[in-house]
Amino acid sequence: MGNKIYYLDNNATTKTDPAVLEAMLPYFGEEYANPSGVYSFAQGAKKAIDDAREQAASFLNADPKEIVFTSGGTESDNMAIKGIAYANTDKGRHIITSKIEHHAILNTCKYLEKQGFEVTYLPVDKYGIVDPGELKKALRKDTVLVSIMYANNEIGTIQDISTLARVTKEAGAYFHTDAVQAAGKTALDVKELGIDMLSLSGHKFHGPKGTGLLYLRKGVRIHSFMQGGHHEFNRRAGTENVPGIAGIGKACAIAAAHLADNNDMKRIKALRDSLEKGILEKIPDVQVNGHPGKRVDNTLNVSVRHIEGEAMLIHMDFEGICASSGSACTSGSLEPSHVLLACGVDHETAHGSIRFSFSKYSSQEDVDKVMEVLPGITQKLRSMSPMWNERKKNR
Amino acid sequence: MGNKIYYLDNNATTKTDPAVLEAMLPYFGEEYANPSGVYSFAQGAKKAIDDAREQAASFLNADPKEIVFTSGGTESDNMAIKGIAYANTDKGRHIITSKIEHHAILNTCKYLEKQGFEVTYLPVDKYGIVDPGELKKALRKDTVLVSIMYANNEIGTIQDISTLARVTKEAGAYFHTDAVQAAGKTALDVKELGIDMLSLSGHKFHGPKGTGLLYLRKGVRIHSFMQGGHHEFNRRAGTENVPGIAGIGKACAIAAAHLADNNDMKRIKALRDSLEKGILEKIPDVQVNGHPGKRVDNTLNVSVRHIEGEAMLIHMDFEGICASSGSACTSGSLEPSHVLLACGVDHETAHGSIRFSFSKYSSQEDVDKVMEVLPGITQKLRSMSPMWNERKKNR
Amino acid sequence: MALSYSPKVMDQFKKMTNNGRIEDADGIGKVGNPVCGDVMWIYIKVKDNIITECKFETFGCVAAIATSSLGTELVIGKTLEEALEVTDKRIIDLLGGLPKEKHHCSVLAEDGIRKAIEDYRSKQK
Amino acid sequence: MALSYSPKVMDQFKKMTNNGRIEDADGIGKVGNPVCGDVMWIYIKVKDNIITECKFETFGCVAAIATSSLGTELVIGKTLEEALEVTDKRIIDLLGGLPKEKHHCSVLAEDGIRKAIEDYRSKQK
Ligand SMILES: Cc1ncc(COP(=O)(O)O)c(C=O)c1O
Ligand SMILES: Cc1ncc(COP(=O)(O)O)c(C=O)c1O
Ligand code: FES
Ligand code: FES
Repeated sequence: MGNKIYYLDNNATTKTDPAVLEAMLPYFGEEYANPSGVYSFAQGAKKAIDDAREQAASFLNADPKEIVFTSGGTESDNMAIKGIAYANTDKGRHIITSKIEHHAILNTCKYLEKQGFEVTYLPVDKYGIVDPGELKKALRKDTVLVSIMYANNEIGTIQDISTLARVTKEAGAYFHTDAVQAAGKTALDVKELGIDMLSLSGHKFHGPKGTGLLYLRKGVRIHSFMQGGHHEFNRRAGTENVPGIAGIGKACAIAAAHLADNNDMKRIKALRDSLEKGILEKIPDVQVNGHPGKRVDNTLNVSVRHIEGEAMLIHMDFEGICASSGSACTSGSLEPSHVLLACGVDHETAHGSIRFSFSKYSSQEDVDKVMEVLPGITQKLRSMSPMWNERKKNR
Repeated sequence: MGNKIYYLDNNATTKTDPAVLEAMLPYFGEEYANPSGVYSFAQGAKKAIDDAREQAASFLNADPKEIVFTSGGTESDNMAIKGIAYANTDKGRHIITSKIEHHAILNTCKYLEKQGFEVTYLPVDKYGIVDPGELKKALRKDTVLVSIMYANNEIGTIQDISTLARVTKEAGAYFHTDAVQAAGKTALDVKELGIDMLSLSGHKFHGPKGTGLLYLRKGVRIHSFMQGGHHEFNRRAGTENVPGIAGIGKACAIAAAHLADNNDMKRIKALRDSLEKGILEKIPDVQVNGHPGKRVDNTLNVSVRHIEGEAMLIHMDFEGICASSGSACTSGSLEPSHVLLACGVDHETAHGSIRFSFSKYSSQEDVDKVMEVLPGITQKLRSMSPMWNERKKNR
Repeated sequence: MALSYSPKVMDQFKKMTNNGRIEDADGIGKVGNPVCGDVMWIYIKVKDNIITECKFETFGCVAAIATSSLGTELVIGKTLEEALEVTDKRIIDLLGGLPKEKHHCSVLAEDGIRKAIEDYRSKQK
Repeated sequence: MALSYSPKVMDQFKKMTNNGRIEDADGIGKVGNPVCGDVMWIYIKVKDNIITECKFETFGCVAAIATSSLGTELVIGKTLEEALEVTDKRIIDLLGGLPKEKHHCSVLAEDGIRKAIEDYRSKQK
């Protein structure tokens, strides 16, 4: 690498906490046993998994037996959605989700549509909020599952999960939430939320990549997603990723402690807020996407009108800044972010959106760097944007 | 821990090679980026995956694009079996496998049976060998897939994969092999084998737990197993486990080099052979399971008649020896190893079987320790075995 | 994940008392089935309605051996009626619990003792 | 995984020549669509059938900007007939390749130049 990095893409992934790595190392080393072994040497690995299960359960206010370790958020989402869908075909084949879900949910639902299930994609308002009234209207007798994400990865908008869950339970369906982007950013209490299932991904809150978990409320039966050995109480086959599980467990424990550290949580929010303020002051014709208040404190999504996101990102990259965009151009597809479109943002504006996402490792320096270079970059790109120049002319 | 360990359970899992861990560490540390990032900081992670794909491809004599990284052998097996089954329903719904497959295959096939597929479970001879003639007879017009494991995890028996694959291809079906227990023990060349798919699991050959891969021959289309983002060329959704992928890549490279080290390969075989010889000499009424010659060089499965496996294992554990058994009692179920039963071993004998499996980290000391304690243990347990005592009386 | 035994089970398995055969037993109880991996033979010597000696032969797992061994310990010195009150539940409790999948092994000990007593009684008639 | 640009694309994007507007252009080519995230306007000045000046305005990605910039470089000093031979394939080759998903951006440059020349010619009639 060499050059200094200003990392503001923590919704894409986070740096593994060194203490998490520390917690994993023994299981790559002396404690390498397969936890299925009958010998005492396997006890260390077994205990690591038990401990991690306790840590994860306590992070979510769940029972340890309600935690299933997986290989990531995507697997947890697939397991939950397909698990309920296939286990309840006698009741019905209708699923409800929202238009702004992550592809791990959306594409799983689209897949199920091809398998004969029916899916309702609830709209959101301009802030990205799902209306519990809309959900109520959409619920049917044959609805088996409602899955609404806790916090959106692109715009940070937080849903009123406990109300959505209550409405769902009243209608007799199961409720799942993809909380991948909420973990470590806001306290999660599955009992208070009144939900049946919740997905987490380790690497989004300073845990290891390739780890995730599904909270599966006691008594909720799901169809098994992967067949094989009797691991994870028969709920997830495959030799346990002992170091990974130890890692995500530790990440849960660290996140719980960090959430209790009011000062640092406030510091992160202040950084985000100061970047938001700076951009709005220094760059004309910018809009902030997502809900102003009901939004995770680490996320800022702005649209810089009349220029395109990838070009901005790459110019920022020349300066060491890491961010991401809602422009389709970053992936080479034609449609920009489905989340921004669902919020009613027009295509051109959506193409000009960029996301900055903070973590406990972010600092004022990161904000300063963006404010140092972004105004110049937008000016430069706008100076060659036909739309910007037309617009100036027409004023 | 504290006490010295004599680890002879390398078919359950292996010690992560320190060089593998070394190769993973940067991606927990400074190179923590999500490879999907558009910024240069993501290049390190991207390159790690590219390099690992090369290493894996070269290990199997495949093309890098033919490698799909997964979370383990179980996922690879599920992806292959379901992937072909669901993608070829227009052709048929018949699958052929063997009676001695791992549960990751068997339970996936049983699952598919419930979904309306038909599965033929080929028998094996007393050595655990699948007869290509039997396969030929079982193949039908509507057979879409044949999956036969390369080497068995319990008895080590190696199948004649290239012949089985040829017979399968002649009948117009796809051929998959679960090579989880072959990797690192014998050279694997997918082109020479003429197969369509092959599963590996990282932790079985000194790579990290929670990693695996599927070789998917160019042109073979499978139904996606997990829906989400466009990772792994649209073949496996989910943020890439960068350190894990770097780890399994390195494990492939190390295994390739180790296979070329004839001396050490011979040393491992000699250790296994000397334990086999020792047991046969020192303990009466013992049988070796698996094929005498067509068997991976690291595996020894013996049945000590009239005593039960778990009791032997625990007595060995008191002495620090780690091994495993084919007795149902180790899992608390009633049926002993389906592999041994398929080989025609009677229930009682199957209950008395134990497996020793070696690796490059095994030494003469391990063999000596077993030979020091096992004869005494078997004597002690037999002295209180009603069947043994009856038998002696009747002689 | 593998089953886990309590320390008391391991202790009992390790120390193991009363294993072996009583050649001139007054009663023998044979239970279990080698197909399922467990066979237990319980031998008793009885004097004045009291079990003076008790031994076992067991083909089976750690739980089967530990429960046989503890079962024999428990009945020695007891009247036949008292001995019949040694239940598998009692044995499991004294062993600090058994994994659920292993409860069937403890039933063997109870059964074996009962059958040995029945055998003795039937010979008395 | 994200798309990767060749070093030449990045160089061209970084140095960027000929961006801006020619207020008294002899021909203007407007291509693309803001809905798809790419709009390119190409301006030319022509003298004696030779392109003496060429500039671009582009709303679009790195590839769109780099191909616009290189496209304008390539046509300056060329006759109109020569300029019409600047294909997207040529531009992509000179840039050391583009990710497949980005080929549509390079087509814009070819189209823009052609349209600018057509615009110039239509005005000459
Ligand atoms: C909201 C949300 N759900 C699910 C996922 C999938 O998680 P992973 O990529 O770790 O499988 C992500 C991140 O990629 C996410 O942001
Ligand atoms: C032959 C075979 N196939 C598949 C597997 C499954 O691999 P994993 O447990 O790593 O998912 C194993 C080992 O458990 C195995 O031995
Ligand atoms: S004897 Fe088989 S489980 Fe106890
Ligand atoms: S302008 Fe959108 S991909 Fe190039």
